[in-house]
Amino acid sequence: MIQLFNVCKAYQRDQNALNDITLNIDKGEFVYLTGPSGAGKSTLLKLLYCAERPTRGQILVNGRNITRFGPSRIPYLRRNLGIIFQDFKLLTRRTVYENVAFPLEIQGRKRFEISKKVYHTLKSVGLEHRLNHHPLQLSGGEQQRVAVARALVVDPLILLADEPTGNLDPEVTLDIMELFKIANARGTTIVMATHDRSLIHQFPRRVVSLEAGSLATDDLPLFRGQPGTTGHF
Amino acid sequence: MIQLFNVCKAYQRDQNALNDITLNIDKGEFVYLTGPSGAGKSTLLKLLYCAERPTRGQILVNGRNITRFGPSRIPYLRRNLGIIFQDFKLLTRRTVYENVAFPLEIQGRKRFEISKKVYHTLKSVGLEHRLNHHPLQLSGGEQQRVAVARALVVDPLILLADEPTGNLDPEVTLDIMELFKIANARGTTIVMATHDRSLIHQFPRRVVSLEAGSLATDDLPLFRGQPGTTGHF
Amino acid sequence: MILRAGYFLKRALRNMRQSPVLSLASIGTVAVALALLAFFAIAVLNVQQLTKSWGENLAVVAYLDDVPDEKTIDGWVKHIEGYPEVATVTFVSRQAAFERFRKRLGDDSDLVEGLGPDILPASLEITLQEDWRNESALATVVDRLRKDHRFGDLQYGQGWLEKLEAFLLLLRVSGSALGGFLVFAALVIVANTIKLTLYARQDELEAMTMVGGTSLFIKLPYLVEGALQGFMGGLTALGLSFLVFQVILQKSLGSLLLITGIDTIHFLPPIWQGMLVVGGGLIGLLGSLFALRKFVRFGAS
Amino acid sequence: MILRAGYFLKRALRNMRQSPVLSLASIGTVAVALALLAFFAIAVLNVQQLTKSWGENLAVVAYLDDVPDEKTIDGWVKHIEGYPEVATVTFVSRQAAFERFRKRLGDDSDLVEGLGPDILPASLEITLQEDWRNESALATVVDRLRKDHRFGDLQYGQGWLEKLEAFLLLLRVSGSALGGFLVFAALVIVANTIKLTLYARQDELEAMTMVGGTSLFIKLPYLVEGALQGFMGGLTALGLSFLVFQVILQKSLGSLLLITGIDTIHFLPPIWQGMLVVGGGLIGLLGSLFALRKFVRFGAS
Ligand SMILES: Nc1ncnc2c1ncn2[C@@H]1O[C@H](COP(=O)(O)OP(=O)(O)OP(=O)(O)O)[C@@H](O)[C@H]1O
Ligand SMILES: Nc1ncnc2c1ncn2[C@@H]1O[C@H](COP(=O)(O)OP(=O)(O)OP(=O)(O)O)[C@@H](O)[C@H]1O
Ligand SMILES: [Mg+2]
Ligand SMILES: [Mg+2]
Repeated sequence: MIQLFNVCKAYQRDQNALNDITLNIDKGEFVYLTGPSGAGKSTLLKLLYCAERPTRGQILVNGRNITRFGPSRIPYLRRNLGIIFQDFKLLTRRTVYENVAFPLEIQGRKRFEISKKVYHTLKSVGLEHRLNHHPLQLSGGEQQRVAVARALVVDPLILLADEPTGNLDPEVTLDIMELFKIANARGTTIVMATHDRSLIHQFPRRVVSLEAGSLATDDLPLFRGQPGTTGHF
Repeated sequence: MIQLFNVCKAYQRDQNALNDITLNIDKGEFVYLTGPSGAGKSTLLKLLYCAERPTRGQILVNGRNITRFGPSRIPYLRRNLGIIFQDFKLLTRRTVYENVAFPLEIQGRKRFEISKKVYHTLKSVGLEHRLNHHPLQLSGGEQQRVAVARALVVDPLILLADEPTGNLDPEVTLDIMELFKIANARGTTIVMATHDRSLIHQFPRRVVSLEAGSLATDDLPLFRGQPGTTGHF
Repeated sequence: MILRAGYFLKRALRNMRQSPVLSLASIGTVAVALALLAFFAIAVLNVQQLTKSWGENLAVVAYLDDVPDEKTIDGWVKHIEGYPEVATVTFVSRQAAFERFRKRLGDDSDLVEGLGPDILPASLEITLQEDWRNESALATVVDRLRKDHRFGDLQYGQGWLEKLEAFLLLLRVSGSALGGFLVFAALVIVANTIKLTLYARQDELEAMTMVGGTSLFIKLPYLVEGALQGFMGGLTALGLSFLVFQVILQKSLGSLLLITGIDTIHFLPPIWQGMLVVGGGLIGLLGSLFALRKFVRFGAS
Repeated sequence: MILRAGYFLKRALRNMRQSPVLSLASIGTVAVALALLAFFAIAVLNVQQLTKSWGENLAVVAYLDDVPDEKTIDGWVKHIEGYPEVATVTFVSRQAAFERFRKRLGDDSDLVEGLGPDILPASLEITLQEDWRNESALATVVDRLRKDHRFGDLQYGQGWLEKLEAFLLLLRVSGSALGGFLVFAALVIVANTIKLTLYARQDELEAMTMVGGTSLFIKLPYLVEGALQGFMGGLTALGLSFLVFQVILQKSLGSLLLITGIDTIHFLPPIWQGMLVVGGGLIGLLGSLFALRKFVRFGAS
């Protein structure tokens, strides 16, 4: 589903934010992306949704080489993705309802279908009573949950989640993880960047860890504690 | 140092975000503020730095009743506070250095004094190599550390930190907590909103927890596990 | 896409309601810029009217050495009126010419006292049709008359006509230069204003590109919004200029205008009014289109 | 605070460098608005010049029934030149008057052929000083001359003067109305533009209030920035209008102007040039000041 071949990304000349990453994620996998602050997790995700271009290397998503996608093809790629941004990127002048409905409107879904799906998804993240609020009227955790709902509402092929639980208390975090597991069971491939080690302990899955832009470990849950190599496949 | 008397805050008519809070925090205390997402933690902090006004009740900070502070006195209150915002509120068009230097410039400090302090503080959060970057060129965790540095650089009387470690990996989180402890030892009163239970376990301090806008528990670390009453003092 | 026109219109209207400051700022700017244009147009229009009435005085005078009988004169008049360039032909008798001369002398009229009307010749005064009021048509008419031999003594204000033509050309050239600059200024200002409103919303535009919006889907509501704002600006400009026209030009300056010899001044004709409003919409649309190029980006730079 | 003027200036300059789009947009808008003002001022100035030269023709003519010797005439001239309202007094002999009359008749001049120069009287032509060129001053002078008995036959263009006065008043009133509206439009547009630039930066302004900036400390760089942008806009407008003046008005229209009788047209005098630039700065400053009221808030609503 997602393949990276010798991918490098340098924002500035001599500083590689990502360093020769080769990685393969199969359809239906659930992968944690960890590593210290500034290791390159968000950069890796940005490459996958074409917000940044790799300096070197090739990236295949769903069998397509997205490395040279232009502005006309990027939107159609992103429609197959559910993305939770580290800084949420909500539309501040629209209500919670409109924010979550937006990706469905883009796809041209019918009005009643949209309202049903949006309500259902907002309820699953516990925000059905905040429908008509604007994002800036919500608490940090509530905003994050709106971002989660917006990513999940489209039943994405791939879910890219950048620290989706950083602003959530442990109980709500568990609820969100349940949602991810349900989506995963339905076939959605999930890549989730997180710092939360207790979460990884509670829901053990494959863990890819970065360190200063390089792949450090790539552990399947069965072999936890035993460092694997980059090429686990 | 901080006293709240029967404070209520309602953003909308019939929904109290804070409900009859009475609380006393002494000089030099270190208080965790916890509670589920949307419980009112950020609201409570906002009242303390006058970004919101209480609907009812009185608030005293450093002996002054700030409930009716106007636009001419608020800046001088804020200069005595170090504030870490949940959404950082960095100046995106200024460099990391300028962001951290800004509160010192406001106070009219000398140029060489500013540069020394800023460099020292950025080094303590591990960002001395990012001096000339702009916030949007930083990772989420790096931005958060800039926000921490900006709050600490003024040696504040009170530190109000709203989930200051939400985007940080466990190692960096410990470094930041060390900085807080040092500031606390120097006399800074600290109120820190957090979801991170393992942090509270590692650095046990007084824990005030909110639930749906009301004070739920107020535990001193010595009596942990034994629910206290609102008036622990 | 056609079925969803309502969606984009609704979004545009909601956008405007949600940030009234931005909307009012750009509507106001368009209105002020277009009101300036309207005032300018009113001025040009009325000056043109004035110069047109000057042009009516443009004539050829054929002096008659001998005055034939009325029938002959009538024949000549008919003949000359048959020329394609000619509008009217008027016979001026010796008596009438002398009267006019005395009036022209004004306060000096006592100078011709005692002189008889026969010192001035009779004449035929020939005016040209509007389309033919220029130097070359005049020359044609004069040539033809001269060939006729009956009219030897022809007088026509060459120098004066040249001056009038130059003046009209000057008015037209400088008028369209200033007018063009005004249109350009309005366009720059409106495009700038809309660019700035989009600048204020660039986070929103970025967020929309990030969840899969196509360029067109994202841009359309802003294009509609720009066009609407331009349209409203145009309407406001029309109202404003009409108000100023009514209150200041017609009422307060009315008596002054009468004294200077301009009897009525006109407001913009309906077609121009329509163009002002439609033009406002167009400017708004183009302004948004231009500004959006810069702000809708899809990351991957 | 005084010692830190450099700080605010530096910040303002850095702000402008960091968001060139915003800066160029507002500088451009100010420039275009002020260039319009400048063109308008040039037009008004030159029309005023023209009407002034018309006004110079304003004169009283005292006809002399008998022509005395030169010494007496010199005495009279000196005497009348002593009147406070009078600018010049010129003696026109019979011969000169006749010559002029013949010229005035133009193509009709053959009509006076054979008549001697003695049909016209000699006269004293009296022009008024600039400040006194109005109906009442004229009446005063005429009255005084009339009491003198030596000058019975006085001629002065009452009706014409009235018309000229009305026309000048019309020009002045409509000119200052349009000019006032232009200044107002420039102010609205510039204030709007600056408001929009601040709108685009409201996150920044909020962040600054949150870490203890006083209202003044936060606003000053933006005020300086607004003033600088206005100033630069004013300079650009000056350059632009000078260019247009040189290339279009002087070169291309030069020959046309000569034909219509306007010999030279003038650019803005230095003081007005200064006012344009300083005015630009002031507009920018006021615009920022006005806009900042809305955007610098300290939370606690
Ligand atoms: N636009 C940019 N320009 C320059 N450098 C950048 C840019 N974005 C990121 N970086 C740098 O690239 C490195 C990796 O950033 P990235 O955001 O991928 O880290 P991360 O692993 O997501 O960290 P965090 O856990 O703190 O979010 C960081 O050192 C950061 O400073
Ligand atoms: N500006 C606002 N207008 C209306 N409601 C608001 C506003 N700000 C916050 N609220 C509501 O008040 C409640 C408390 O919000 P607050 O931000 O204090 O929560 P919190 O405890 O900080 O939560 P989190 O852990 O998610 O940050 C929430 O339900 C939120 O929706
Ligand atoms: Mg990140
Ligand atoms: Mg919060």
